This record gives sequence, structure tokens and C-alpha cells, in this order.
Amino acid sequence: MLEPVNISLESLNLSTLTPMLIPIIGALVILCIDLIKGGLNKSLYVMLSLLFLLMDFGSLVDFAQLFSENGTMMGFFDVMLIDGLAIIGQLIIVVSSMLFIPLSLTSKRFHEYSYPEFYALFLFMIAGFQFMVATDNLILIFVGLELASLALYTLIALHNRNKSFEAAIKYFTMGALAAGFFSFGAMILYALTGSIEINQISAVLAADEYSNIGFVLVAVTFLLASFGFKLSLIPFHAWTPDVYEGSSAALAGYMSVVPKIAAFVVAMRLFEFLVHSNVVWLETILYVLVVLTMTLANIWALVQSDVKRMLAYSSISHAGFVMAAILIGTTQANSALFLYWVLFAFSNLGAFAMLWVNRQKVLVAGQDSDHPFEKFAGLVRTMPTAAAIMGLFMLSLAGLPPFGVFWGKMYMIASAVSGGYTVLALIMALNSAIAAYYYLKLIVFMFMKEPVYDTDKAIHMVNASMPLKSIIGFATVFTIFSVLFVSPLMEFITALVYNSGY
Amino acid sequence: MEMYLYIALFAPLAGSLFAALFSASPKTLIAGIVPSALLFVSFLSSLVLLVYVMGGETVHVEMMTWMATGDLYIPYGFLVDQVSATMMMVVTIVSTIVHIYSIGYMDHDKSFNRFFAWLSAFVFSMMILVMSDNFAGLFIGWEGVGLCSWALIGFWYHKESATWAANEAFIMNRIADLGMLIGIFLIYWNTGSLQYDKVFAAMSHVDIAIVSTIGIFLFIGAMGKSAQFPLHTWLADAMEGPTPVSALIHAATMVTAGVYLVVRANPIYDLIPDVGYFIACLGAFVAMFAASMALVNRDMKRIIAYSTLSQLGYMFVAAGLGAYWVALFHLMAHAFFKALLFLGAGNVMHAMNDELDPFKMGGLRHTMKGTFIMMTLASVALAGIFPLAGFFSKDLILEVAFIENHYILYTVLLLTAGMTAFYSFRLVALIFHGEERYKLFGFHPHEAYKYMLIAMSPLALLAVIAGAFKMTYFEMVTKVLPMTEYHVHNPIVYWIMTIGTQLFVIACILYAYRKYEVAKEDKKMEENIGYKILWNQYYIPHFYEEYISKPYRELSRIFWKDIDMKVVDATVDMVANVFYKTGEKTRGMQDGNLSSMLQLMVVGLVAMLALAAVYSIATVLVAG
Amino acid sequence: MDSILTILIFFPAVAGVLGFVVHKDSIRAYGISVAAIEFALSLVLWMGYDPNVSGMQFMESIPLIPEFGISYLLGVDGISLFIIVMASFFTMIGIATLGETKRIKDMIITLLFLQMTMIGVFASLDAILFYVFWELSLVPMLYIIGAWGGPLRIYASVKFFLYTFTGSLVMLVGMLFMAYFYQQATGVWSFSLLEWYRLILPENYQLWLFAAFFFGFAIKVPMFPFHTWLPYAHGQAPTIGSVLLAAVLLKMGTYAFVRFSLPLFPDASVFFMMPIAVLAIIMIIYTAMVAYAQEDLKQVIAYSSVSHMGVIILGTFALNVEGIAGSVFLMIGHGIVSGALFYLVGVIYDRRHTKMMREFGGLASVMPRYATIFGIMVMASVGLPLTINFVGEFLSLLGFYKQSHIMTLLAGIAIIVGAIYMLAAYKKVFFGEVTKEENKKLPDVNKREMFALIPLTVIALWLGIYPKPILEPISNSTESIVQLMHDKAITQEAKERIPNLVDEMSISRTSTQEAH
Amino acid sequence: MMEIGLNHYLVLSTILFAIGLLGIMRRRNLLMLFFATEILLNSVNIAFAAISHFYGDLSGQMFAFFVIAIAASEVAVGLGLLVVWFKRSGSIDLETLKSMRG
Repeated sequence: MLEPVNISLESLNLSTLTPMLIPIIGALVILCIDLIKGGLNKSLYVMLSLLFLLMDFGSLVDFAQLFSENGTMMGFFDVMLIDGLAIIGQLIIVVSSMLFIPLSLTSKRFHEYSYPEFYALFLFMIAGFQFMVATDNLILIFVGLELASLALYTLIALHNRNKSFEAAIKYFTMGALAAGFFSFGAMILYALTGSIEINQISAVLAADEYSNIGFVLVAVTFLLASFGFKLSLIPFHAWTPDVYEGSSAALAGYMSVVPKIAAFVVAMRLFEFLVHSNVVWLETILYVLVVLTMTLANIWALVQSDVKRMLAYSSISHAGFVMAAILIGTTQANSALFLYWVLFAFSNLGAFAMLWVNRQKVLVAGQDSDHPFEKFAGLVRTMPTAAAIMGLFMLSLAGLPPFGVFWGKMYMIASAVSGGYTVLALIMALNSAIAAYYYLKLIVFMFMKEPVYDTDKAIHMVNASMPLKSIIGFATVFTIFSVLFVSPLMEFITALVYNSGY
Repeated sequence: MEMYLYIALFAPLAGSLFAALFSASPKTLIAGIVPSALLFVSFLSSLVLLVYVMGGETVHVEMMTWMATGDLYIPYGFLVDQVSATMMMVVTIVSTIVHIYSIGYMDHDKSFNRFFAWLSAFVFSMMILVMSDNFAGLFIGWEGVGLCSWALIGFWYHKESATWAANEAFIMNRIADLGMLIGIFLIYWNTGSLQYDKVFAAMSHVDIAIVSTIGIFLFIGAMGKSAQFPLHTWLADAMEGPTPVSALIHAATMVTAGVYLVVRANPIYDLIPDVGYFIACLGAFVAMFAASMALVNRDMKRIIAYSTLSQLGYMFVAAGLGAYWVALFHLMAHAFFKALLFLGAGNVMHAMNDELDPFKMGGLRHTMKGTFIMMTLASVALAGIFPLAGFFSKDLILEVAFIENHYILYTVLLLTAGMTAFYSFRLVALIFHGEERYKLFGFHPHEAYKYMLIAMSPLALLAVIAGAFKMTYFEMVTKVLPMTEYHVHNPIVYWIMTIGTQLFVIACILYAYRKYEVAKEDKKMEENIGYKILWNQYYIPHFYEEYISKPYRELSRIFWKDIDMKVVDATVDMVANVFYKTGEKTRGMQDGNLSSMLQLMVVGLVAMLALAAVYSIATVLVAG
Repeated sequence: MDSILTILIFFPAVAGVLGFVVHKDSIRAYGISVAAIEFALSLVLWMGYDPNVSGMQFMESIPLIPEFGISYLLGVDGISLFIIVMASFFTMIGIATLGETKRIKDMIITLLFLQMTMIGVFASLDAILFYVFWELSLVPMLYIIGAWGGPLRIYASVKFFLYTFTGSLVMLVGMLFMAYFYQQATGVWSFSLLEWYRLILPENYQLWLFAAFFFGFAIKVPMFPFHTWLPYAHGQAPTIGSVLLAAVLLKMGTYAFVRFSLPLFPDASVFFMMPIAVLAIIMIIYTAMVAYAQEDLKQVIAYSSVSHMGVIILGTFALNVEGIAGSVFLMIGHGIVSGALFYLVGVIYDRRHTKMMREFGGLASVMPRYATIFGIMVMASVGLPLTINFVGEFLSLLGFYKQSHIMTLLAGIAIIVGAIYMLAAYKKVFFGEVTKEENKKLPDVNKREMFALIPLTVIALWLGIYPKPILEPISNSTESIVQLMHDKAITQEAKERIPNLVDEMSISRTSTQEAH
Repeated sequence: MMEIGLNHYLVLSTILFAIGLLGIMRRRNLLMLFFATEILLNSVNIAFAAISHFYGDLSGQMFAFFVIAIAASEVAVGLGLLVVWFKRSGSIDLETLKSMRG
């Protein structure tokens, strides 16, 4: 005989679902509108998405407020977990998405943007990422991950070129493998502890003093492999360059920022307690992964001939750099991770947006990819402002002060220093120097070389439109004057991270 | 008196700047006259100062600060005492005469104006050198004369040999200057000052070893300027400069700066007689060494240059033995007759279209009577024949060596005196006597301008009568220098020595006349190994070229091409290339094949699993 | 007057931004006016500077990232003041005498930005702010070399950028460590140099941090064996680039030694004194010999820069007032002289489009004025007394003599080898017969070039004859640094090596020893 | 007859997972690759169900259900991509997926 289930609506705390529900509703609304009247202009969908994201943003700000008053909130059968990490993670996701979505308002017509499904999928994906970061339940993490990933595969494929399909298939297959890893790892943890909530897992493990350390390590290995895939840590990175190359520049930029921050938050939840339990193996393995990812990705980026592919490798390297925060594991490092990512998001989105405005539909003679370095040769002659802005983003990514990413790098290295990782700090610093080479390469092409292609054909800025320019302008301003935002951002982030216990 | 001091010091500078104004324009007579006149003014002021200091007073002024930092304080301070007044007199007299002479000598040169600018600048530097009241100020003058000497040796800069000689002189001097600089540093850190009075006062409290070091380093500085062995080669090469320059700089003034330094620093050298003895020995060696090279040389100016070198050796013997006033006296006398000799040589060169080989001359006494007389006078003075200036100053040095019981030095100097007489009159005989060989070479010699001869005449006069001032000079200068009289107490010995020396010298003169009255190429002598050594200047220039200059050039090239480019720079590039090449080599891992991508992931997973296994086994073992 | 440093730093940058609007025909006039105003402002700064005060003046402080102790902290003392004045002076004459240049508008705007970073470096008293300007200065220079340089310009500029960037990153790690130690000792983060000065670190920490900072500074100076970027950069850079690089940018490294390494790590400075002296001596002799072997006139001067920087380094590590004041003075001296020499090479390059010495010869008769000025600068470069370089070289060597006799003797070889390569080069270019037909009609220095050269010549002589107006403030500020070092020194050796100038302790101190 | 316990399920799951991994590494056909990933996910399902039963806790089974659901949607997306690819290139061999490299 079943007892009646008595759950008060209050204890469900359904409001914790609001941030995810908003984009889901938005996606449904878009689909409904399309059902009612098809063939509407893409600008409608863009603005609708933007509106829903704004609402999402508002609700998150609200939660940030609540968090600062009440601390961590649980909800929906204690599946939802709204702590500082969740709030910052979601904020970064939503803000980056808001910067991304207007990029579809190009002056050239790309057919994926005319499908309302594109926007619906996009919003679903955001909801998926939001679920990922706002829970410590492995099931929900998995569901969120897959929701987002499946949507993302489709978005890539929608670009509708051979390379996009190839990219989508590669991403999809490897994603499936990573999903297998995740579920297997989760299974072992479940077997060991009988729970699928991260905080309970850690509590149980700590209670029996890691007696089954061998199995714990196996589980962690699988989870690490799975998130290594999402974070594109070497050797799980192989999809990254191909997928970036296959997808549109805008989406590639988006992919380099948003999925990774979601994965970082989960990685932080999953691995931090192990790092703090002095599991030497994990420290070693993370150390190796971080150094390998930073260095090898940089080295491969050196030899690329396509800017977008170069930026793909560069974003792998940046991910490796930031992964160091999880290794270091101090509050300072974890705050640095978010700060870095916010600053990186602006510069990187800016750089990819610049590629996006330079995307032409027909390649000129001698051009074998969308954005070869040669295309930008002598840009300073024809479009000095564009060249200057692109150069600025490159310098920022290289970590040249006082532009955006520098402050992130500085905080990150400082946290390595205060965390006692001296050698790591040096490796991080020297990697920035290697990285500077390939960023400089683009600057050299833009500022110091003669144009290679026949400039009669418009190949620069063909895709530029007011919204795109505004986004780029916004990113530019933020990148230049980032020093003014660092202090408040840091204060905000540190408070949230610290109060969540990380 | 301060006003006279400033006039004496800055009048040459004014003259130099005035001439420099015209340096880019073609010959302007006034650019020669004004500096000469200003120098004369400088001479008059020096004379006034000399008279003033003869009364036992000194003039000391501090114009302004030069450098001041930490404990270091260096002013532009000037001191006119008996020693510097003597030097000022020598400098201003000789330079005034040389200036006036040059107006004629440089008559046809298109860089007439530039010449006077540099010449006056030289005098200014020399005045700073002798008038400064501290070692740093001395160093200003020291380097200043070096610069002017560089510019004047290389005055005819289109000639490769001239510019080469100029650079050689400058660089050789720099080598010595380093020693000087080190000496100055030592002085500063041990006495806390560079002012002469303070330094000398403090010197007695300084450890004697350090004083010796100071003495040695200062002397190294002196060796460069005074072209002592082994830094002597530049002086002979410096004869590439215009002859008035040789007369002023490379005979009368600059090269004696080293002697002046030792004399000036006498309180230091008094404390270290061993170093002094070394200086004397080196001086005696150089005296003979240089004289021997002069014996066979066939370049008129070089012969005189070696003679200068030899006489500088005499001065150092005196200074080294503590007879500072003797050294200074010989310096003065030498300045007069040696400048005269050079100017005379200049006249000859003018007459012979810059020909320098005396074997191509001969019999010039008919056409160049005035020059002939003056050069003969100068040579007699140089040889040290009574009653000319050389007798009083040079024989005194022999006496000093004798009295101080350095008989070897004495013997060397005596022999050298004979050699001096020989080469001097070899030159006179070759130039002015015998057949008129120049006709074979198509020269048409003529006497120099009259006013050039007139300009030279005061020098001739001084060369004759300078010895007469010996006692006045002695009384004046010993107010600051150690007062040691050098008299051979046994009158018999004294007379034997004096007369013996005179006879020996005269014999040498006669031998030179006999041998070179009729100039003939002595093939047999030229085959002689000793002749060859002398002819090639003991192979020292050759040695320097082969074993110092060439290796230096070669080493520089190796440093650049092989070390800097192929090692240092290549290492840097290699580091960069290692990264780049690694990228090129390994980018193939990303072969675009989905299968290998998946395999890579699984391999990564397995590797981590293996590590986990190792780790957990290790943990179990440690726990067990 | 209170915010004059801010104005000095950002005025050129703002003017540079506005310059984008100015039409390219008028940009030259615009650039000249801006640079002239800037120079006038720097003179105002000098006038307002009180030479009797040894500490920082015109301080400005605005917190930027207070939680992390980063602030906008500016100030000048005798050591930085004159380099700032020199930077604005060189920018002014650089722009004013800019020859025919393609894309002149870009060039002038770049120069104005470069000026901002140059002045910023020397006025910053916050380590991160310093670092910001330090790194930022690479960008305009990269562009100047890379866009207006010779055939190897891209290689040269990228090498310049990457090399210095790498070194600076190591330095950044050092700075972060320093801040971390400060935080450990006091509980708050701070990057303020003046705060750091009060921190006494244990010796082994000092050694490591010194090494980290050394990397950044040594590459910038550049010290042997990190110097090979310099010949490329100079060889390829356009005249104005070389002038500013030699005159101002290189001074950042030596200045940083005085500003950071010495007062922060007195014991480490003593510890590393001899190794660094050895490097300095290698720089002096070795690069002088390399300079002698060069065939390109500009390379001679480029290598000579390295050689002279060796003397500066040596003076800095004399660790006494004479040496440090001398080295700071020599920074000014070398700036003026090498700047002028590079400018002079530019003059001849403009006419003949070659810098190879074998292409010339006998120029003294063709271009007498040029030869005269070149000669004066050569003599200043070899350190003849009464020229600006002598004062610095003399004091530097004098200072180091206190520390080591034999090292100074070796370093003193500078005056010999310096004379060798300089005179050899001068001889090749100016002496001898005019052999090349195209050299016979070369025009002498024109009015525009005179505008740059006359002031430089006057300064080179004036400061050689009467260095007091500059030497005195430098000395005063140096004294306070030396005293600070003496007070902070822990080891016995350091206490002995660094002279004590006053008897009473005047500096409050904090120590990290108990924190660790 | 031997009692079948938790360990047997787990071993079976591991073996299946290993088979899946091998399949992923070795297969050159896209369709076969998808099958291999299905094996991976389903091997985990077995283990989840068994462990869930072992602990008497429902969350394991819930996990298994979600995995099944996700696997289903993956198949939908995957097959969709596969079909498009087949239409475009006429092959589902992995060799055709090599346009991007380096």
C-alpha cells in the first residue's frame, strides 16, 4: 500500500527552477510562433531570444541577491543546488549567450539563422548548461550535459556545409564516448557510496577514509576523461580544432566559452573535494593534464595556417591554463578561474566575432579555408580600425597588460604562487610567451605585410552589420578598460565563491 | 692674479673657438693670426704668473664644481705654483712660436683654419693638464691633449697612414689612460679626495703597498703619454701629422706630460723609491733603445722622434731617481731645442716637397742658410755641448745617476749621449753637407719665409742660453720640489767626467760627419743582422701587428660570426625553433581521422587508469 | 601641478587618439605641437622638482584594485625625473625631424603612444602599473620596427617582442611572489613599491626573487647573453625607432635594476654582484670586439650600446652612491649620445640608403658639419672627459672599484676597446679619399636635421662640463636608496659592502621572517 | 549452481563496456560506431540496475532510465546526422570524414 506522498510546495522551492525554465519557455514560445505564422524574419527571433535571456539574467541577479542574504539554496527534491558557483556559472553562460545571439544578424544571409528551430535549440542548450551548473546530482548533470550537447551538435550541423556535418559527426561520436565515460564513472561512485549526490559521495568517502581508493581513482579517471572531453584537455581535445573549423566563427567562439564554463563548474564540484583530501594521484594527473594542455596546444597553434583553427588551439590552451585553478584549489584560484573566464569571454568572443564579420560566402582564388592568415595581410591599409581592434583582441589573448585577459592571467599566476605551485606559475608564464608568438603572427600579417589576395573583391567586413559592430565595440571597450571592472568583478566573484565553500 | 690665471688658461680656448668658427670656410688668414695673438696673451699672463710665483706665492682658484656625488667632490680647480708655472712657460712659449710658424707652414693648406682650431684647442688642454689642482682635472687635460693629438696626427685625413697613426696614438694612449684611471680610483678610495694637497697630505698614512700600486698605475698612465716602452710605437708613427704639430705636441709638450705627472706626484714617488728606481731603469733603457733605432733610420722626422723618445728616457731617469727638478729642467731645455729641430725639419720638408729621406738631400746649407744654422744649433744643444742648454740639463742627469751610485744607469746614459750626438749629426751631415743629391730627384729647394725663421729665432736663442737660468730656476722650483743639489764632491772626478763626456760626444759628432759627409749606400752594413733589427725597429711594430692587432681583428670576427651569431643567437633561435618544430612534427597526430581521435581518448583514459593502478598499489603497499 | 604626472603620461595618448581625426597632410604639425607641449610639460615637472628632497615627489595615488593592492601610484625622484625629460625630449625631436616616411600618420600616432608608455614606466611606483607600461611599450615598438623597418623587419620585431615578453613574464611571476610575501608578512596585498621597500626578506627568498626580476631586466637591458635581439632590432628599425630604443627603452632595464632589484633585495644584490660584474665585463669587452668586426655602421653603434650598458650595470652594482649615481647619469649620457649616433646614421642612410661602411669613406671632406657632429658624438661615446659619458663612466667605474679592483681593471678595458671600434668606424666612414662617385655630391646636414643634432650636441657637452644640475638630484635620491639598502641588509657581507651614510636608523621595517 | 551476486553484474558490465570501447576503437563504419556507443551506455545500465537493487535505493534505476532516454535521443540525432552525411558523400565510412586535419 502506498502512502500518500506529502510534499509541501514550499519545500520544493520551485523558484530555483526559474532560471532554467525561462529559456525553455522561450524556446517553446518561438516554436509556437513559428507554428502560428511561419516565415517570419530572423530579427524577431533574435530579439525574442534576447528578451528571454534578459529575463533569465534578471532572475539570476535576483538569486545573487538572495544568495548573499540566505546562502546556498536547495530545491526541487534537493536536486537543484543554487550556490555561488551556480550563480556565477549561469551568469557567465547567460551573458555570453546574450553577446552571441545578436551575431546572427549578419548582413549576408546564412540560412541556419532563418530557422526558428535554431533559436529554440539555442535556448534549450542554454537551459541544459544552466542545469549542469546548478545541481550536484550526477543524473541532472548528465541530463543537462546531454541536453546541451545534443542541441549543440545540431546547431553545428545547421551551418549546412560539408565541414559542418563532418564536425558535428566527430563531435557527436566523441561526445557519445564521453557520455559513456561519465555514466561509467558515476556508476562506480554509486557503487562505492550508494549515492549520486556529490556532497553525499564526498561525505561517505571521507567517512570511510577512502578505504577503496583504487576504485575511487577509477571512477575519477572516467569522470576526468569525460570532462576532459568537454574542457578539451589533451588528450581528449582532438575534436576541438575540427569542430571549430567546421562551425561558423560565431558558434566556435561561443563554444570556446560557454560549454567550458559549465564544465569547469562541474569539475570544480567533482574534483575539488578530492584535491582537498590530498589525493596525490589526482594532483599529479591534473598537473600533467594542465601542463600538457597548455603547452601542446600552444605548440600546435604555432603551426596553424588558419586563424580560426589557431584560435581553436589557443582556446584549448586557455582552458588548460584555467584548469590549473582546480589543481590549486584555493578560493583565490577558483575566483581567478571565473574572473579569467569572464575576461577571456569578452576577448575571445570579440576575436571570433571579428572573424565572423570577415566571413565571405565565396572563397577567392588561392584561399583554401575561411580565415587563412593571408586573408588578413595588410588589413591596416584597407581597414585600420578593424585591424586595430583585431590586434587588440590578439594582444589581450596573449596576456598583454592592461587588456582583459592579462588580469585573469595575473590572478591565476598569483594564485599559483600563493598556492605554493611555483614551478607551475613559471610554466604558466612561459606558456604565455609561446602563445604570444601565434597571436603576434596575425598582428604581423595585419600590420606588417602587403595584402596577398586581390583586394578588389570585398573580403573584409562583408558580414558586418550594426549589431555585429556593436557587439565588437562592446567587447573592445570592455577589453581596453577591463582594469576598471576587475575590482568590482573580483569582489563579486570572491564573495560568491567563498560563500559557497570553494 | 686670478685674472691672469684665467687669461692664461682661456685665451687659447678663445683662439680655438674663433678659428673653429671658420673651420668650414676656405683659408682665412685671421683664423691663424687671432689664435696666435691670443696665445701670446696667454704667454704674457703666464709670464706675469711666473714672476709672481717666483716670489714664493702660489695662486689657487676654484672655478666651479664639476662632479659631486657621495663623498666625491671634484671642482674645476686651478693651481699655479712653481712647477706648473714652469710648464706654462714652456707650453706658451713653444706654442706661440709654433702658431706663428704655422701661419707660414700651413700657408697652402686648404684646412688652414681647422688646423688652428685644433692647435689652440691642444694648448688649452695642455694648460688644463698643467694647471689643474686635482687628478681628475689633470685627466681632463690628459685626454684632451690625446684628442687634439688624434685630430692633428690625422689632420690630413685622406692619407691612410695618417689616420691609421692617429688611431694608433689614441688607442695606445687609452691603454695607458686606463692605468691612470685606476691610479685615480685607488687614490680616491684611499684618501677620499683627488685634490693634490689633500692626497699628498694623506699619502703618508696609506699602506706602502697601496702607495706603490698607486705609483705604478700613475706611471703606466705616464708611459702612454710619454711613449715609454712598450707603448712607444705611436710616437714615431705620429710623425704623419704636420710638422708644427710634431714640434709642439710630439716633442715639446704633450709627450712630456708623463714626466710632469711624475714630477707633480713627487710626494707619492718619494715614498716608494723602488718604483722610482724601476722608472729610472726603464727610462735608461728607453733612452738607449730609442737612440739605437735613430742610428739607422732614413726618415728625418722619425729620427727626431726617436731622439725625443730617448730624451724622455733621460727625464724619467732623473725623475725616477728623485731628481725631479732636474727632470723638469731637462724637460724645459729639451722642449726648446727639440721644437727648434722639428721646425727646422719642417723648413727642409717645405723646401723638398715633403721629402723625408735625408739621403735624397745633401748640401742644403747653401740654399737654406738660416735653417742650417738653427738646426745645427739645436743639434749641438741636443748633443749636450757646452755651453748650450743640453749641456746643463743632460749632463746633470748623468751626474745624478753617478752620484746616486747607479753606475750601470750612468754608463747606459753616457753611451746613449754618444749615440745621440752621432745620429743628430748624421742627420745634419746628410741634409746640409756633402753633394747636392736632391738635384737627381728634381727638387728645387728654397728657404722658408723669413717670418718663419724669425718666429723660430727665440727658440734658437733659448736653446743656446737656457742653461744660464739654471740657478734661478733651481731656487724657484725647489720651493715645491725636493731640494737636492747634485754635485760631484770630488772636483777631480767632476772634471774628468765633464771633460770626458764632452770629448766622447765630440768624437761621436766627428765620426758622424766623417761617415756621412759623403752619403753612400753601405750595402754591407745593411746586410748586417744588427742593422736589420734596428731598421725594423726591433720588429716591435711587426710583433704588434702580427700578435696583437691581427689576433684582435680575427678574434673580433670570430666573436661576431661564430660566437654571437652561431652560438648565442642560434641558441635563442633554437629554443624558439624547438617549439615550432615540435609543432610541425606532431601536428600529424591530428590526422582528421575520427577513429584515431577516439583511440586517443581511450589511450588517455587507459593511461590514467594505469597511473591510478600504480598509485593505489603503492598506497596499499605503503599502508601494508 | 598635483597631477602633472598623469597629464604627462596620458596627454600624448589622448592626443594620439585624437590624431586619428587629423588629416594626414597636417599630421606632422600636429605631432610636433603635441610633442612640444609634452616636452614643455616635462620641463615644468623639472622646474617644480625640488632637488634637495631625495624621496618621491608629485605622488599620485588612486586605488585600482584595492582587494589585490594594485593602485595607480605615480611619483618621480631624481633617478626617474631626467629619464622622463629625456624621453619627452627625444620624442619631440624625433617627430620634428622625421624624414620622408610612408604612412606618416600611423607613425606619429604610434610614437605618441610609445611616449605614453615610456613615461609611464618611469613614473610608476606600483609594480603592476610599472609592468603594464613596461609591456605596453613593446607594442608600438613592434609596429615601428615591423612596419617601417628593413628587409628582416618582421623577424627582428617579433624577436624583439617575444624575447622581452618572455623575460617580463618571469619578472611578473617574481612580482607576484613579492606581493605574496608582502601579504604573508602584513596580511594585506600590496604592489606599491614604497610599501615593498619596507619589507625585509630572508636571504634565500631574495636570491630567487632577484633571479626572477633579473630575467626581465637583463633581457631588456640587454645583458650578455640575452643581447642578440638588439642588433636585429636596431639593424632593421627605422631611424626614429633606433633612436628611441637606444635612448629610452633600453634604460628601462637598468632603471628597473636601480628601482627594484637593489632596494628590494640588498643581500641578493651583494650575493650576485660578482656574477653580474662578470657578465657586465663580458658585455663590455666581448660586445666591443663584436662591434669592431661589424661592417654595418648601425650595427657598430648597436653593439656599442650593449657595451655601454655593461658599464651602467657595473656602476649599478657598485652599490655605493658614486657608482649608482654614475650609472644613472650614464643612462642619461648614453641616451643622449647613442640616440644622437643613431640619428646620425639615419642622416646618412636617408641619403645613400645603405649603412655599410665600405660604401663610404672620405665623408669628412664632403660633409664637414656632419663629420664634426659625428666626431663629437664619437668622442662622447668613447667617454672623453668634458663629454656627458665621461662623468657617468668615471663614476660607475670609480664606484665599482670599491668593490673589486681586478674587475674594475677589466671593465676599464671598456675605454680602450671602445676607442678601437669607434675610431675604426669613424676612420672607415669619414677618412680617406672619397672613392665612390655617389658620395661626392652628398649634401651636408640640413636645417631639419640640425634641429635635432644641435641640441643633442649642446647637451652632450654641457652635461659633460657642468653635470651638477642633474647629478645633484640623482645623487640625493641615490643616497636614500643606498641608505635603505644598508638598513635592510641582513648578511654581514652586505652590511659591509653597502656603505652606511647616516648613523641613525630612519626606516620602519616589517619582516617576513616570523611569517615563515 | 552458483549464486549470482552483485559482482557478477559488475563484471558483466565491465566486460560489456570494454567490448564497447574496443568497438569504438576498431570500427571504421559510422553505424557500427554508434552501436558501440549504445553498448557502452547499456553496459552501465546493467550495473546501475544491479547496484540499485543491491542498495535498495531507487536513484540508480532512475539514472538508468535517464541513460536510456538520453541514449534514445542520441540515436535520433546521430542517425539524423548519419543520413545527411550518407546523402552528401554516399558513404558512412570513417575514411570520408577527413577533410579537416593538422
